[in-house]
Amino acid sequence: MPQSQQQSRILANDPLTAEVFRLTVYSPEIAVAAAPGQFVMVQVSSSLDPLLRRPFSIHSRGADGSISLLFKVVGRGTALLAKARPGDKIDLLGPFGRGFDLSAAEKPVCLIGGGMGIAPLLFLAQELPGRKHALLGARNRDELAPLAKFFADIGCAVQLATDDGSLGHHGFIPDLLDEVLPDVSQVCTCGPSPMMRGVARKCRAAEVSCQVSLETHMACGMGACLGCAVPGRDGSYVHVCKEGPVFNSEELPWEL
Amino acid sequence: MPQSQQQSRILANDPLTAEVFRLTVYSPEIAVAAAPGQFVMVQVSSSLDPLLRRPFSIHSRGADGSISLLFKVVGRGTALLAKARPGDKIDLLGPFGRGFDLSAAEKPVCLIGGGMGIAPLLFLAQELPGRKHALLGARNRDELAPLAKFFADIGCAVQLATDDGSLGHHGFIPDLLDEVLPDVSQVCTCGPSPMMRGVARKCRAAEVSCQVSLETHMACGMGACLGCAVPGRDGSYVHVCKEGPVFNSEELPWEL
Amino acid sequence: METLDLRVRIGALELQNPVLTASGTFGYAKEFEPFLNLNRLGGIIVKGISLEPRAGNPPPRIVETACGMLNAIGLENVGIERFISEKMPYLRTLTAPLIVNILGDSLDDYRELARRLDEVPGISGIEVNISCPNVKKGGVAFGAVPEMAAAVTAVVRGATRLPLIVKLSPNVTDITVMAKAVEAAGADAVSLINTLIGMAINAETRKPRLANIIGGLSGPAVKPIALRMVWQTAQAVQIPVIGIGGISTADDAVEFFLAGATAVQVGTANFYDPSAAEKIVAGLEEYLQRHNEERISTLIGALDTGGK
Amino acid sequence: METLDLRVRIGALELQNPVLTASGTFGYAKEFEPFLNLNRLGGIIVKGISLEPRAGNPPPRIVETACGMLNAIGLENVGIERFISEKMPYLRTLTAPLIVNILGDSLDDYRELARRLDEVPGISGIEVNISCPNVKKGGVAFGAVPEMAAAVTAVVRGATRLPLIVKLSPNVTDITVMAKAVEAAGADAVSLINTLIGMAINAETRKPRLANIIGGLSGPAVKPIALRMVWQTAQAVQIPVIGIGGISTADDAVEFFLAGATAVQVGTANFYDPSAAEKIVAGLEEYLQRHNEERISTLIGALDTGGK
Ligand SMILES: Cc1cc2nc3c(=O)[nH]c(=O)nc-3n(C[C@H](O)[C@H](O)[C@H](O)COP(=O)(O)OP(=O)(O)OC[C@H]3O[C@@H](n4cnc5c(N)ncnc54)[C@H](O)[C@@H]3O)c2cc1C
Ligand SMILES: Cc1cc2nc3c(=O)[nH]c(=O)nc-3n(C[C@H](O)[C@H](O)[C@H](O)COP(=O)(O)OP(=O)(O)OC[C@H]3O[C@@H](n4cnc5c(N)ncnc54)[C@H](O)[C@@H]3O)c2cc1C
Ligand SMILES: Cc1cc2nc3c(=O)[nH]c(=O)nc-3n(C[C@H](O)[C@H](O)[C@H](O)COP(=O)(O)O)c2cc1C
Ligand SMILES: Cc1cc2nc3c(=O)[nH]c(=O)nc-3n(C[C@H](O)[C@H](O)[C@H](O)COP(=O)(O)O)c2cc1C
Ligand code: FES
Ligand code: FES
Repeated sequence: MPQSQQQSRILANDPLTAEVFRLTVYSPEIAVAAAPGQFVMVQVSSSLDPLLRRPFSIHSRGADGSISLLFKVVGRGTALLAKARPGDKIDLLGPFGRGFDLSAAEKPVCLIGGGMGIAPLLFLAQELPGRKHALLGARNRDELAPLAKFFADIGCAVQLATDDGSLGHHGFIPDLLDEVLPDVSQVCTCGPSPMMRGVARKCRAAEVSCQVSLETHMACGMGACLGCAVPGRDGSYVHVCKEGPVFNSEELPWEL
Repeated sequence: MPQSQQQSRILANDPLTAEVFRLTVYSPEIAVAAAPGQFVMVQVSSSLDPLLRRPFSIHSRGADGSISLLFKVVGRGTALLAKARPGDKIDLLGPFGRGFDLSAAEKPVCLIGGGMGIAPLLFLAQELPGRKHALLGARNRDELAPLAKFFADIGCAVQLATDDGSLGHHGFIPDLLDEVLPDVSQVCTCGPSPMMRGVARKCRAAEVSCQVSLETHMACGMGACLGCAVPGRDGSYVHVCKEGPVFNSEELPWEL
Repeated sequence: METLDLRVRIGALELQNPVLTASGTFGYAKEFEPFLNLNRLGGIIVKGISLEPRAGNPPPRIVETACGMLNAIGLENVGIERFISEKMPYLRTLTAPLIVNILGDSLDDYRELARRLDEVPGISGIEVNISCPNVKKGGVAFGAVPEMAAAVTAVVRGATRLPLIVKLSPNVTDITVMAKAVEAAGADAVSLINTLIGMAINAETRKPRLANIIGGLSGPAVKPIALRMVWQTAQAVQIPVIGIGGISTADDAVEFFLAGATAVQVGTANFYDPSAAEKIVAGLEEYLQRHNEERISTLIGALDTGGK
Repeated sequence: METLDLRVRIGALELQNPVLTASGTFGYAKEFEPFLNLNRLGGIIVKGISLEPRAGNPPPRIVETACGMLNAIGLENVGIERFISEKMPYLRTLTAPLIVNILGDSLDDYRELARRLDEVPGISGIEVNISCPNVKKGGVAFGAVPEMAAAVTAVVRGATRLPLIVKLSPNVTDITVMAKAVEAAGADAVSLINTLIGMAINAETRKPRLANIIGGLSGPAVKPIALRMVWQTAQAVQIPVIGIGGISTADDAVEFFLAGATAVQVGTANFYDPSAAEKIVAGLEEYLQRHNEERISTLIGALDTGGK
C-alpha cells in the first residue's frame, strides 16, 4: 500500500448537521491504496498556524478516485476545514496506519460506532463481502440519522442509540450488544474510549474477537515523531499511527 | 476624528487587474471620521499567522457608510485579502494618522501618484472643492487605465505615464510636472520614494508647497509601538503613523 | 454572580483585576482610549522611561515573524522630565493604577529615576527593566548576571517606597536564579518575560530585516517559553510573579495563573487587537462563572500535575 | 546552469548539498521514502540513540502551539544494538550520508556509543545530543555547563574517528561559550538549536498538556531565536555551524547560510510537509540560478550588515 502526498481537489463539502461535514476529495492515488480503518493527514491551513496536519479516517471510497472524510468541528483545524469549498485544493497524505483485519471473519461482522467513530466503519462496511450488522450511536437524532442512512443504503442491518433517546435506543451502544453478539465472530469498533472498553469487555466475555480503532494526538501520522504513543500491554508503548489506529483489544492494557 | 474598531462587512472585492483589487467595506464609523490621506489597519487573517494588521490608505468614501481600499498583492497578507469575499466580515481599525492639509490651497492642487500610491489620492480628489489636476503613473496600461478612469469620472484633469509607455507618457511622472507646476499652489504626492523625491525637488525649486505620503512597516498604526519611525529633519525620528503618513516635504531630511 | 472577585495583590498594591498592559506595547495609554475602557484594566504599564530622552534605533525597527514579531525600537522615549510634564497629566485622570517602567545605563540612572518618580503623584508602582546592557560595564546585560540584577534592585529599593516590580530577561540559562537574586535584593514582585533575542534576514537583499540586526521576539510564538519560565519562577520565589509573553486571550491568561502568576501583562496582542486587554478581563469573569469560582486567586498556581 | 555547486564540508565529510534532516523528526528515514527522494538530501540524521532501548514518556507527548509544537517524546528509541541490526541494513542502501545522533546519561554512555558506532559500516558522522540531563550529576544538563559539554565532546572524540558534530541547547545565557568549549574539546562542527524548553496548559481541565509537564519547543516560532544564535556562534568559532530551527523553505535556509551556517537541518517541517527537505534542495538551486551564483558556499556568512 504505497503512500503519497496529493494536492486533492475538493468535490463536495456537505454539512450533515451544523457541526458535522462530509468532505469528498478527488485523490486517486490515496483512494486506490486505502484500506478500511486507515486514515489521512490533512493540511487544514495554508498558513503556519495551525501548524500541524489533522488526522481523519477514510469514511468511504468512490469508484472514481474520490474519498470522503466525515468530520466534526471541534477546534480551529476542523473549523477551517468546514470552510473548504468545492474546487479548492487540499493537501492530503496517506493512507496511513494499520486498518481493520478481516482475514478471519467467517460469520457476520458487527460494526459498532459512536459519534465520529462511525466515520471509518462506513468504508469498512463497503468493503466487507458478507452480512454485516451496524450498531451506531450519537448524541441525538440530528447527528445520527444522516449517518445511519449511509449504512442502510449499502445494505447493513442497522441498530441505533442516542444519548437523548431522540432516535433508537435511549442509552449507550454496548446495551444493544448482548443480543447481537451470539451471531458474530468479529466486532470492529470506533468511538469514545468508555464505549470501546464496554464493547471490548463484552466481547471478551463472549470470546468474540474485538478490534478497536484509537485516536490520539499526532504530529506526523507516519511513525516518525513518536508522538502518538499510548500504553501497550507490557508496560511499553504502542504507536497509534503505525501499529494502529486499529488494534486487537487484547493488545491494549484495558482493565477489562 | 474619533477612531474605532469595526467588524466591517465586505460589500465588494473587485479585481482591477490580476494583482490589484478594490475592496469596499461597510464601515460607517470609520467612514464618517475619515479624512483624505488617513489610513486603516486591516486584520488580514483570523489566524495568528500573519500576526499583524496591514495598513492601507482610504481610497474613497461612499455616501452610504462605505469606504474602499485599493491594494496590490505583494505578500502573504495582501494575498489573503485578495481572497476576501462579499458578505465576509473584516476587522478594521482607524482612521489613523495625519492626512493631507489643504487649509491653504487657493490655486488648483496637483495630485501626483505612482503605483499603489495613487490609492489615497482619489479620496483626496473627491474631497477637494476646486479644480484639480492628477498626474498618475504605473508600470503599464493594465494597471493604470482603471485607476485613471476613477479620477476622470470625478472631473479631474488627468495626465498619465507608464514605465513601458503602454499608456500616456513613456517615462516618469516628475517629467510631466514642469508644465503643470506654474498653475498650482499645492502638490500632494504618494508613491515610490524616488518619485516623491523628484517631485519634492521640483516643488522646492518652484516654491510650491509639497506634501508627501510615506509608507513604512507598522505594527500598531496608532503611535504605541514606535516601530514606524523614519528619519526626520533634525537627526531625530518622526513616526509615520502619527506625525504622518502625510508630511510636508520640508519636514523630511531629503537631500533635495 | 455579583460576587466575582478578580482582585490580586502585588506587594502593597491591590489591583481590581490581574490584567495589565505591557511596557512598550501600550504607548502612554491615551492611544488606546478609542478602543477600550482604560479603567477596566487592572493596571497600565507605560513605555520604558530613561533619564534623558532617547531617539531610538534607525528603521526598520520591526519585522513580523511566524506568530510573532521582532522589535528593535531602541528604547525610544521622551525622558523622565517630559514624561512627567507631558504624559502624567492625562495618566492621572485614569483610575487604573499606573506603573512606570524604567531603564538605565548605570546604577546611578536607576537610582535617579526611582527617586524622581517617588515624588510624582499618581504613580502606583515601578517596573524595572534590567534587560538593557550596562554601558559602563562594557555592555554586559544587567539582566543576565544575578549580582548586577540584585544591585539594580537594591538601588531602586533604596530610592523609593513605591511597589517595585523587577522585569526579568528570558535570555538566561536559569531564570529562577535571577528571580531569587532580585527577591533577596528587595523586589516586591518579578515580571517575566521580556523579549527573547532574535533575528531575521531578507534572503533576497541579504540584509538583516532590522537595522539593529538583532531585536526582541514577542507574541504568541514565545508563549510556551514564557509559561514554562513563570511556572519555574513561581516555585522558586515567595513574591508574586507577573506573567508576560504572547497572552492574547483569557484562556492564555488562565494558563499563566495556573502556572503560578498572580497577574499578567498583555503585550504584542495590543497591536493586533487593541481591545485585547479589556476582552481578557471580561473573559476571565466569564471563565470564573463557567467554572463556578468566585475568586481569581483560587486559580493561582492551581495547575493539576497529578502529584508531579 | 549545469555547474551549480551545492557541496559543503563538515570536517572531513563532504555533503552533496547542505540540507540535512534533523534528529527525531525524520524517524529512521524509511518512513519518508514515499514522499521524497532520500538520496537527494545532503544527509540524514536519525532519531537519537542511547545504549539501552528507552520507552519514552507517557502520553500526551506532543501539543501544537502558535506556529510551533512542544514535544516530550522522552528520547524513546530502540537502543544501539537494535538500531544497528534493524535499522542500519536499510539505511546502508541509501547513498545520502548517514549521521547518527546519540544521547546518554553519563560520559561512559557517550564513550560506549561512539566506540560502538565507530565499528559500524555505513555511518558518515556522529551528532552528539548534549541537551539531556546528566543523571549521575543530579540531572544538571550537559548542555548548560561548558565544562560538561566539553567533557562529553572529548570522550566521544577519543572513541571515534568519525566526523563529530555537537548539538547545542539554546536554553543558555550565551551559546557561544558552549560552542567554544566543544570546539576546543575536538568537535568538528556544532549544530544548533535543539528545542527551547516550553510548556502548555489546558485552561479548562487545569492540567499540563504534556504528561511530562514541560517539553521542547520547535517549528517556525523559534526560527528568529535560532537564526540569532547561529549568527553569534558563527562569529565565535572556526568550525562549521549547522543551523536548525523552524526551517521549512529554501528562503529560511538561505537566511541561515547568510548568518554563517555551513549547512542546515530540517526538523518539524518534515511533519507538516514530508517533502520539505527535498523542496529546499530544489529551492536552493533555483535561488542560486536566480542570483547568478554558482556555489552555495558564497552565501555562507554573506550577510550584508552595512559594515556593522
Ligand atoms: C487516526 C485518527 C482518525 C480520526 N478520524 C476522525 C474522523 O474521521 N472524524 C473526525 O471528526 N475526527 C477524527 N479524528 C479526530 C480529529 O483528528 C480531531 O478532531 C482533529 O484533529 C481536531 O482538530 P482541531 O484543530 O479542530 O481541534 P484542536 O483545536 O486541535 O483541538 C480541539 C479538541 O480536540 C482534541 N483533539 C485534537 N486532536 C485530536 C486527536 N488527534 N484526537 C483526539 N482529540 C484531539 C483537542 O485536545 C481538543 O480538545 C481522528 C483522529 C485520529 C488520531
Ligand atoms: C500608511 C500606509 C498606507 C498604505 N496604503 C496602501 C494602499 O493603499 N494600497 C496598497 O496596496 N498598499 C498600501 N500600503 C502598503 C501595504 O501596507 C503593504 O503592501 C502590505 O502591508 C504588504 O503586506 P503583505 O503581507 O502582502 O506583504 P508582506 O509579506 O508583509 O511583505 C511583502 C513585501 O512588502 C513589503 N512591505 C510590507 N509591509 C510594508 C509596508 N507597510 N510598507 C511598505 N512595504 C511593506 C515587505 O517588505 C515585502 O517586501 C500602505 C502602507 C502604509 C504604511
Ligand atoms: C514594540 C515593543 C516595545 C517594547 N518596549 C519595552 C520597554 O520599553 N520596556 C520593557 O520593559 N519591555 C518592553 N517590551 C517588552 C514587552 O513589554 C513584553 O515583555 C514582551 O513583548 C513579551 O510580551 P508579549 O509577547 O505579550 O508582547 C516591548 C515589546 C515590544 C513588542
Ligand atoms: C518530535 C521531536 C523529536 C526530537 N528528537 C530529537 C532527538 O532525539 N535528538 C535530538 O538531538 N534532537 C531532537 N529533536 C530536536 C530537533 O532535531 C531540532 O533540533 C528541533 O526540533 C529544532 O528544529 P525545528 O524547529 O526545525 O524542528 C526533536 C524534535 C522534535 C520536534
Ligand atoms: S504520529 Fe508521528 S509517530 Fe505517530
Ligand atoms: S505603527 Fe506603531 S507607532 Fe507607528
